[in-house]
Amino acid sequence: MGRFEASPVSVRRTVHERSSGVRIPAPDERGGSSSWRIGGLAGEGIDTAGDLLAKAHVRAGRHVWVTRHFPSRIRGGLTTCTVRVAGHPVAAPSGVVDVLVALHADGADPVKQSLRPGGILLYDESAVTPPDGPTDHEWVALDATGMAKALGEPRARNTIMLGASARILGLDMTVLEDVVVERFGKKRDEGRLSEVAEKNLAALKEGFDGVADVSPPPRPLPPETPRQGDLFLSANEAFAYGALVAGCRFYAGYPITPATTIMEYLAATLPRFGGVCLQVEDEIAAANMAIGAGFTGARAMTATSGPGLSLMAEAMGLAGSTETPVVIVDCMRPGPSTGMPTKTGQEDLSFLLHGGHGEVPHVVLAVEDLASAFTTAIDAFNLAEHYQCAVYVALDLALSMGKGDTPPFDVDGVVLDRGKRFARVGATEGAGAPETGEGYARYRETADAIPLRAVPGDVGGRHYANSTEHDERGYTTEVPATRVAMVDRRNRKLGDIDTLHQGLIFEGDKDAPLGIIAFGSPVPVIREALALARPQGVAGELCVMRRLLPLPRAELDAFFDRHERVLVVEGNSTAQLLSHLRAHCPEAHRAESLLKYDGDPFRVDEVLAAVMRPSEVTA
Amino acid sequence: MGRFEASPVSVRRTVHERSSGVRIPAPDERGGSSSWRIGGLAGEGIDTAGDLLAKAHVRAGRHVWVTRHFPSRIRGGLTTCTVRVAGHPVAAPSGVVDVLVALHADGADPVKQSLRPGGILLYDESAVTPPDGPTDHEWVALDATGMAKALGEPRARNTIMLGASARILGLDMTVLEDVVVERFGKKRDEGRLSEVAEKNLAALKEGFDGVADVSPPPRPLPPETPRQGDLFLSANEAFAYGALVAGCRFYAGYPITPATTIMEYLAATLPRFGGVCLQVEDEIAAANMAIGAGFTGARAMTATSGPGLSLMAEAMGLAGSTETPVVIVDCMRPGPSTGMPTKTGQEDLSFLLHGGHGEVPHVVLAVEDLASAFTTAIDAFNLAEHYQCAVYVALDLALSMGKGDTPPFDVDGVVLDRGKRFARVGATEGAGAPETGEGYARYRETADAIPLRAVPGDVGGRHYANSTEHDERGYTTEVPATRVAMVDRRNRKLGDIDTLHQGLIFEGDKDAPLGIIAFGSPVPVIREALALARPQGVAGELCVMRRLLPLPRAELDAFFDRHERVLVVEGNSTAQLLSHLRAHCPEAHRAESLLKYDGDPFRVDEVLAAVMRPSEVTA
Amino acid sequence: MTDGHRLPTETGRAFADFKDKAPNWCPGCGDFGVLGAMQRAAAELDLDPDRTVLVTGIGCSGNVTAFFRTYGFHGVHGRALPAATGIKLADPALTVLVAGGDGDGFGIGLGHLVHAARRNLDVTYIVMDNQTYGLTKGQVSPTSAQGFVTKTTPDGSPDAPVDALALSLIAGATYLGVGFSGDIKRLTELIKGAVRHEGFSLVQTMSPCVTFNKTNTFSWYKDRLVDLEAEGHDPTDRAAALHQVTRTDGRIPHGLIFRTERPPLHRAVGVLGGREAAPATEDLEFTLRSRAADLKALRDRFA
Amino acid sequence: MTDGHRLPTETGRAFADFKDKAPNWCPGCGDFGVLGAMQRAAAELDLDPDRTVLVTGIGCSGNVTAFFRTYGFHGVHGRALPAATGIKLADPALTVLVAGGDGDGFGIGLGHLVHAARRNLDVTYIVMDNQTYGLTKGQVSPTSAQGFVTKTTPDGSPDAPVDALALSLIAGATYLGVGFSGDIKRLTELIKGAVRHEGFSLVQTMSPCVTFNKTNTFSWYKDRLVDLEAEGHDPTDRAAALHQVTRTDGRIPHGLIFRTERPPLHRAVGVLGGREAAPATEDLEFTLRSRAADLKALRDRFA
Ligand SMILES: Cc1ncc(C[n+]2csc(CCOP(=O)(O)OP(=O)(O)O)c2C)c(N)n1
Ligand SMILES: Cc1ncc(C[n+]2csc(CCOP(=O)(O)OP(=O)(O)O)c2C)c(N)n1
Ligand code: SF4
Ligand code: SF4
Ligand SMILES: [Mg+2]
Ligand SMILES: [Mg+2]
Repeated sequence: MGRFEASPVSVRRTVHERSSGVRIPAPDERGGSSSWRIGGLAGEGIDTAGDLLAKAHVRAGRHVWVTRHFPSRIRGGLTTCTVRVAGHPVAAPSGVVDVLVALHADGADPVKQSLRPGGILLYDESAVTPPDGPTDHEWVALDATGMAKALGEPRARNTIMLGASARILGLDMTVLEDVVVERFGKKRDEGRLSEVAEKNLAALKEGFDGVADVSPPPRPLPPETPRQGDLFLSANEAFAYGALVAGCRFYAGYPITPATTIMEYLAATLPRFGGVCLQVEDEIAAANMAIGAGFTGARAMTATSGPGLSLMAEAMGLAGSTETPVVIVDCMRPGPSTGMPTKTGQEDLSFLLHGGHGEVPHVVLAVEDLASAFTTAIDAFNLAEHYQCAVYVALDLALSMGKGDTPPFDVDGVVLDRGKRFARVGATEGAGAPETGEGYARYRETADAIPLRAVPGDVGGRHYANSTEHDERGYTTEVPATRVAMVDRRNRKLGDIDTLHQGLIFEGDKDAPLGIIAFGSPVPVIREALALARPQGVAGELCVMRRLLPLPRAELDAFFDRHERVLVVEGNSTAQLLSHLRAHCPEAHRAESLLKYDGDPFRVDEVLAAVMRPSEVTA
Repeated sequence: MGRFEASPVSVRRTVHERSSGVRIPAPDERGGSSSWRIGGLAGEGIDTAGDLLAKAHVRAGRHVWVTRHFPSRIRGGLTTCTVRVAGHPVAAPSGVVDVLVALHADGADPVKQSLRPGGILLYDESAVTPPDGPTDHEWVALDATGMAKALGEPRARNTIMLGASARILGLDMTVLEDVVVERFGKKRDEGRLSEVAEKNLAALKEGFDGVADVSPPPRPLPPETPRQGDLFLSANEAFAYGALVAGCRFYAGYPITPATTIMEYLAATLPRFGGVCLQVEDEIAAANMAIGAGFTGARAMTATSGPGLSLMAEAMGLAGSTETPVVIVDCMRPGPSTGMPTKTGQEDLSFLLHGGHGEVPHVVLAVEDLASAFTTAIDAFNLAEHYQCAVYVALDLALSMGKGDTPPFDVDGVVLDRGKRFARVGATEGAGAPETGEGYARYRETADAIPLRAVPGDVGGRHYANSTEHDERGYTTEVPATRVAMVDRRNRKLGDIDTLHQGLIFEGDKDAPLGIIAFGSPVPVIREALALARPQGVAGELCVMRRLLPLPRAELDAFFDRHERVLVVEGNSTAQLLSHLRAHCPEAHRAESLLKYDGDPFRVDEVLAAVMRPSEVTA
Repeated sequence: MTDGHRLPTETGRAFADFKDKAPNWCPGCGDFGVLGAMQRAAAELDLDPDRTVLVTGIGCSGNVTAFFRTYGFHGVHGRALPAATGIKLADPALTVLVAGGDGDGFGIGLGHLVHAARRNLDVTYIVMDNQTYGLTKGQVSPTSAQGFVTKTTPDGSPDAPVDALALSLIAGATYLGVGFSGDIKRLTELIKGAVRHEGFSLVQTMSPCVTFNKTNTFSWYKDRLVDLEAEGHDPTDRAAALHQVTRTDGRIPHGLIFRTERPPLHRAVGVLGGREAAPATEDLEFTLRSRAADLKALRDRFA
Repeated sequence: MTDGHRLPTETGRAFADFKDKAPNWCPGCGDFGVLGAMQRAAAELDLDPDRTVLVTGIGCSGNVTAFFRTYGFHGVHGRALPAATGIKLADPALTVLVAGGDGDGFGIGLGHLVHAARRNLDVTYIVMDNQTYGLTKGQVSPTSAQGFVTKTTPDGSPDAPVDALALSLIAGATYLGVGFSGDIKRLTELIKGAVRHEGFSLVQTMSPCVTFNKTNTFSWYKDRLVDLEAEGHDPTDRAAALHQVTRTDGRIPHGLIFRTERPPLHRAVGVLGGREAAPATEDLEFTLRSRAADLKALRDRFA
C-alpha cells in the first residue's frame, strides 16, 4: 500500500482499473446529445472550426461543451476539438464521438478517436487513406485540400469540413454562415464583407455541397430552445470577466498553461477601467506585486498553475501575516513538477489547503462550471477584502480550456463587500481618533476578530504591515501573550464565513441512499451521470463544494448523516479531498473514493459505473 | 470556531488558556534537577558562560540541557542562557530557575526570569540595583565589572560570574578550570597557557572567592555518574555530523535561523572529505543544486527554515518527478511568513506532508533529541537513496539551538544503503544489456516499484531525467496508460518502508489507559512529565513519531486500540499532527490535543497538567 | 482622489516627524546614518507620511521600516521591489521608498532589481551595503570580496562579488548614486535627488556592520571613496558613468553617478489605461454602476 | 574514479551519435539549427555521451534534452543553472551543457545567471533567444523590444528589454559569444570554444520562433548581425567587448565577444577540498571505514 492509506471500511476505486465487465454506455448513446470531433495538426484551424460549430449550435438554441486535446508542444502533434451538443445544459465530454472529421492521417484512427460503431468519418482525401475492406464506420471522403486551393484560400480546409459537417449533422446553414462572417469579417448587415469572409463563406458552401445528405442523420440534433444572449466562453474567460466586474484593478502574472488566458483577457480589458495588467519576471514577483497592490486598497489578483503556485508559497504567508486581501487563482494541471501542462487534474488541493510554511488562515474556493466561474470571482474578491486574507480559487484545465454556453451573467445583481475600512468606519471599533492616527492600531482585536483596515493615503491610518510576528500596531514582537493573541485572532476571524458564503450546493435527492461529494470539473459530469442513473432507479444527492476551506463542517456532517453510501469523486491519485474530509468529519472514514489521474477529465460513463453498483446495473 | 475544527468527541487544549487553578510544580521543584540562568546583552559572553558551565557538568558526569533565549536582532536585546542539570538525561527546560545571574539590569527581573521563591540572584553590582526592602529571593552582589577591569580583561565578567556560580552551586572548580582552559588556550598538559586563558582562570578564581558558600546549597547537585566520552552539542551539530558520516558530500544552502549552524558545521568539515559546501543566492538555487548533485550520485542535502522551505516547494516536485534522492532539513520556527525567527514551533508539518503542487511521494522524518539527530541523518540519506526520493527532516529551534549531552555516536555501527544502482546491478532487474544502454530504462517498472538508478558516468546508463511526465525512459509522454502506470509506481514504491525503517518508538507502559503521541522537541519534555506522573499513580505510553510520512498506519491503529485516552502534543495552533492522524486513523477522532504556539518550547509542568486530569492531580 | 478621507495634512515637517520606534541596531551600526539621512531627506522634501510608503525586505537594514514614520510594508526576504511595484502601480500618487540589505537586494533579490530597473519603476531604492549578512550573524554576502572569511566560507569566499553598480546601470536604472553612512549630508542630498527623480533610482549606500564585518569598516570605506564632484564627473554622461562603475583602481565612486530621463513604468502606454493617478481606494461600487453598460457590452462579446 | 563501471567507450563519434528522439519543434523553428550545431560540436569535440550532461529548463528550447543523446536533466523552468551547478560540483569530470530559452534564462532565471557567471561555474550555457515565450504560445519575453505587441501586451510591452549580453559580461562570464541559428558553422565553432573553455561560457543564440514572432525573423536578424571577425574585434580586450555589448547602432555583434581566464568555481580554494575530480559515485562505504578515525576525531571534538 502506497501513500493512499484508506481506512479499512472504505472503498477506493480508480477509473483506470479493469472494468467489471459491465459495459456502461456513453451518454450520447442514450440519445439527447451527440458529439462531433475534428482532428488535425495544430495550426490547421482545429479550434476555430470547433468554436464556430459550437457557436452556431448555441445561436440555434442548443447546449454545447467544447473540449480541446493537444500536446504540450506547438506544432506537429495531433490536436482535436470536440463539440458535444445537447438539449440540456452539459459541461462534460461524452467519451464517444458520432462524427469524426480528419484533416490529417493521425486524426483518422476511429478507435483512438473514440468514434462509435456506425459513426461517420469525414476525411480529407488528400491527407487520409481509408482502410481497405469493410469497417465499422462510414467513411466519407472530401477533397478539402483541392477545394481550398481552388478557392485561393488553402487555409480554409477547416471551413470546408465545417460546411460538410453541417450537411451531415442536419444543421441550419444560415446560423453557421452568421458566425463565420462574424469571425472573419463584418457583420452581414454592416455592409461589405472582407475578402477572407467571402472566401470562407464560399468554402462553407463548397463543403456543404461536397457531401450527400445522410439519412437518417447520424443522431438527431437535440431540440432547439432559443434563449436570449447566451454566452459561449471558457471558465477562464468567465472568471476573468467576473474579476473585472468585481473591481479587480491590478493583475500581475507569468504565463503558464492553462492560466494564461486569464491574463490575456485582463490585458485587453483592465486598462480600459484604469487598471493595471502586467506580465512580470516570475510568479514570486507576481504574487508579491499583487499583495503590494492589495495593501494599497486595490483589488488585486494573480493566476497560475501548479509550478507557479509552488513559487507563491512564501507569499501565501506574507498575505496571511500582513492580513492583505489578494486573490490567487490556480488553474490546475497534473503534476508532479512540470507534469502534464496540457492535461487536467485536481492534484493541488492539499497544497492549496495547507499552503506554505507556518499557519496562514485563508480561503479556498472552487469553480465547477461557467456560471460559478463568474459568481466565484465576485465571491473571491468580497471574501478577500472582508476577511483581509488570501483567497485561492481552484479551477482545472478541463474548465479553464473547455468552452460552453451559459445564460448571460447578472452584472446588475453584483454586490461588493469592501470589508471594514478605516476610511469609512473612522473612529469606531475602538480605533481611537483617526485624525491623529495615534489611536489607530491596524491589528487590534475586535469582536469578530477582523481588524480595521487602513490603506496608504488614509490620513491617520499610518501603520506598519509586517511579515514578522507583530503587536496590534504592526511592530515586531516576541512577547508570548501578544503572539498567542495574534494567532488566535487570525485563526478566529474566518469563523463566521458560513453566514457570508454558501460553501456547499446541494442538488438532487436528499432522501436517496447515495450521496456524492465533489468540486471542480467533475461536477457537471456527475450531474449528468446522476440524471442518467435516475431512470434506472438509482437516485442520489450531489454535494458541490464551492468552498474547500474553511470547511463547511456542520453541513457536511449532516450530509454524511443522511446518506448510507457516500462517494467522493476527485481527479488525483491520493484522494486528497477525501483525506481533507476525513481529517475533520469522522463519518468520512466510511466514504468511498473514485479517482482519476490520467490527465483526461472524468467521463459520464466512468462516474456512472461507480454510481451504479454492478447489481444495480444489471437490474 | 476558526480553522481548528475539532471533532465533537475530542478535547482541544492549549497551554495558553487560563489554568484550572491547580498548581503543577516545575520538575526542578521535585528535586533531581536544578536550573541556572545567566542574562545580559548579546555580546556579553552569555552563551559562552552557559556552555562552559554545562560542559563542566557533563565532564563531572551529570546531564544537562542548555537553552538560549534571544531576540531577533543583533545587539541591545536581552539574551539569556539557561543550564539545567540533572541526574537523569534531560532535554527540556524546567521552567523555573534556582540561580539567576544578571550581567545587566534587564536580566535581573526575578519574575520575568522565573526565579523560584527562595532562589539566588547573583548580580553585577555595577549594572544592577537590587530592590529596596525584603524580597522572595536571596540577592548576592558581586562587582564583576570592577574585578574584570582590575584583571585587565573587561570582557571576563562572564567568567567571574561563572566562578561565583561554581561556589554557590557547590561545583568542583578543577573541571571548570579545565573547560575554561580548553576554550581560551592550550590544554593544561600541553605547556604554557595563552594570556587570555590565564586571565580567565584568574577571573574564575576571583569570582569563586568573591562570594560566600551557600549552605545548604540552593538545591543539591545531582549525583555524578561519570561516563566516557559523552558529547555536548546541539541537535543541528549532531545532525550535521551524522550527515557527514552518512556520506553527504554536497551541501548548498542559504543562511536562515535556526538552520545556519548546519551549514557552518559542514563548511568547516565537508572539504576535508572531498565534499562541497556552498552558500548560494537563495533557497531555490540551493534545492535545485542539491537535486542536481543527487542526480550525479552524490549524497546531497540542504537545510533551511520555513521561509526557505516555502521557496523549495517547486523543487519538491522536481525531486519527485525525476526520482532523485535528496535530503532537505527544515529547522522549524514559528510562522506565518517571517514569523518569529528566534523562537520555536512545529508549524511546518502540514507543508512538509503535502509539499508543493501535485502529488509527490516523499518521506518526512523527525528528530526528537540528540541521539535521534545522529541516527536520523543516517536514515535520511539511506531512505533517500533507497527510495529515490526527497527525504525531509523536521527539527525545531528548541532542538536546533538547544544543547545537551549524549553518549558518543556509534560511527562503526553505521550501515549505508545506496539503493538499487545500475553500476552494481548491471543487467538484472530486466534492465537489458548495460553495455549498450539500449536495454536500460531508468523508470521501468520493477517488482518493488523502485526503478534501477544510473548516474552520469555509468556507461550504458544514459537517460533523461524529466520534470515533465515521462515514459520509462524519461521521454515526455501524454499517453494516459503510461501516466497512470508512472503515478501508480511512484505511489507504490514507498509501500514497504515499515520493513526498512522504524517509524514509531514506543516508550513506557503499554497497559496504561493513557497514550501520548508526539514528535520533535516536545518528546523529551513528555518523557520527563511521564516520569514525574508515574509516582503519582498516572502511567502512560509515549509514541514517538520518527516518521510522519508515510504514516506507520498499522502500529498507530494498534496504539489507539490499546489506550483509552490518547493525547496528541504538538507546537502549533491548528493541531496539524492530529489532523494528519485523523485523516488516516478513524480512531484518532477521539484523541485529545495539547497545543502550544507562543514561540517557547513546551515545559514539563505544562505537559504534566494535561497528563494529570484535575481529579488525578488532587488525588 | 474620490474618497473624502484623503484630507491634506499640515506641511513643514521636521526631522522628528519621521521618527518612529527607537532603532535597535548595534551601537555604531552604519544603518543609523542611513536612517538619519532618510529622515532628513523626508523632512526637507516635506514628504507626507500618510502618502509615503517605505517597503523593506528582511535584514538588519530591513528593520528600518519600524523606525521611519510613514506607512510601512516589511515584506519577505528579497521581495521588497515586487511588493513596491504593486504599491506604486496600484496608487501612483504615493511616494514609494524601498530599503534593504546587500543580501536582500543583490543576492536573493537580484533578478527583481534588474527587472525593476528595466521597467524604470518609479521608486527610490536605498541599499544598505555592509558586505555581509548582518541579521543572520555574519555570513558571506554577494558583495563580499572574493576570499572573505566567514563561518560559511572558512576558506574564503570562492565567488567574485556582484558588481551591483555596473549591473544596475546596464539594467536600466535612471538614477544611480553611491552614498556612505559616514557622510549623512551627501547621502541626504542623494536620497532627495532620488525621490524627486521620476524613475528607478538606486542609492547604493556603504553602511558598515560593526559587529560582523571587521574588514569593511568606516575607515576602510573612507580610504577608498572618491568624491565624484571633486573629480568633475558629469552624471548625465552615460559613458563616464559606465567608466565610474567599472573602475579597476579599487576606489569607490561617491556621489551621483548617473541620471537620465525615461518614462517610468506607470506612464507607459497601456499600463494605467491613461489614468494619471488613480487612487487605490477607488470607489468600485460607483464604477460598477456608472460603467455597467461598458461591462455588459464586454459580456455580450461572448454571445 | 573508484567505480569500475566507468569504462572508456569508443571514440571518434559522429554527428548521428548525438541524435536521440526526432525533434517536434514547428517546421522552420530556429532551434533545429541550434541542435544541429550542438550535435556537430559534440561530435567534433568527441564528447563522451556517458560523461556529458545536458541540463535544460522549460520551454520549446528546453525540450532539446530529448533530442540530444547524452545524459539529460530537464529541470524546472528557470532553474537549469542551479541544477547544473550541483551536477558540475558533485562530479567535475562531467562535461556540463546547459540550454534554454530567453524567458527561462533572462526572465525567471536571471538571478541565477548573474550568480553562475560571478562564480565562473564551468558550464556552457546556450540560450536560444527568440524574443518570445514559444511554448506558452507567444507572450512577451524579457528580450522582446519595448512596444512588442502580444496577447499579454496588447498596447505593446512597456519594459525595456533585458540586455543579456552586457549583463553577462558585467556579471563575470569568462566566455561570451553570440551565435545565430542561421549560421550553423559559426555557431558550432562558438559552442566548441565554449565547451573547451574552463569557466562560465554563454553562447547567446538568435533562434527565431517562426510561429509566434513575426518580427524577429531569420531575415530580421540577418540584416542586423555584424561579423565580429570581419570587424577585427579582439575578444581578449575587455573594453572592446564592453563596447560591443553596449552598441547603440541597433546592430547585433555576431561571433566571439569576450574570452578571459579565471579559476572556475570547482577549482576555488575550499570548494572541493583539493580533490581534482572526485566522481559523484564515490564509494562512501569505503570512505566511511577507511576514514573512521578522522570521523571519530571530529566527533570527539564535541566531548
Ligand atoms: C527566504 C528567506 N531566507 C533566509 C532568511 C534569513 N535571512 C534574514 S535576513 C538575511 C540576510 C541579511 O543580509 P542583508 O540582506 O545583507 O541585510 P543586513 O542584515 O546585512 O542588513 C537572511 C538570509 C529569510 N528571512 N527568508
Ligand atoms: C514556474 C513556471 N512558470 C511558468 C511555466 C510555463 N512556461 C513554460 S515554458 C515558459 C516560457 C518559455 O519561453 P522561453 O524560455 O523563452 O522558451 P521558448 O519556448 O521560447 O524556447 C513558461 C512561462 C512553467 N513551466 N513553470
Ligand atoms: S549586526 Fe551589523 S548590520 Fe546588524 S545591527 Fe549590528 S552592526 Fe548593524
Ligand atoms: S513555437 Fe516557436 S520556438 Fe516553439 S517550436 Fe514553434 S517555432 Fe520553435
Ligand atoms: Mg548586509
Ligand atoms: Mg523564448
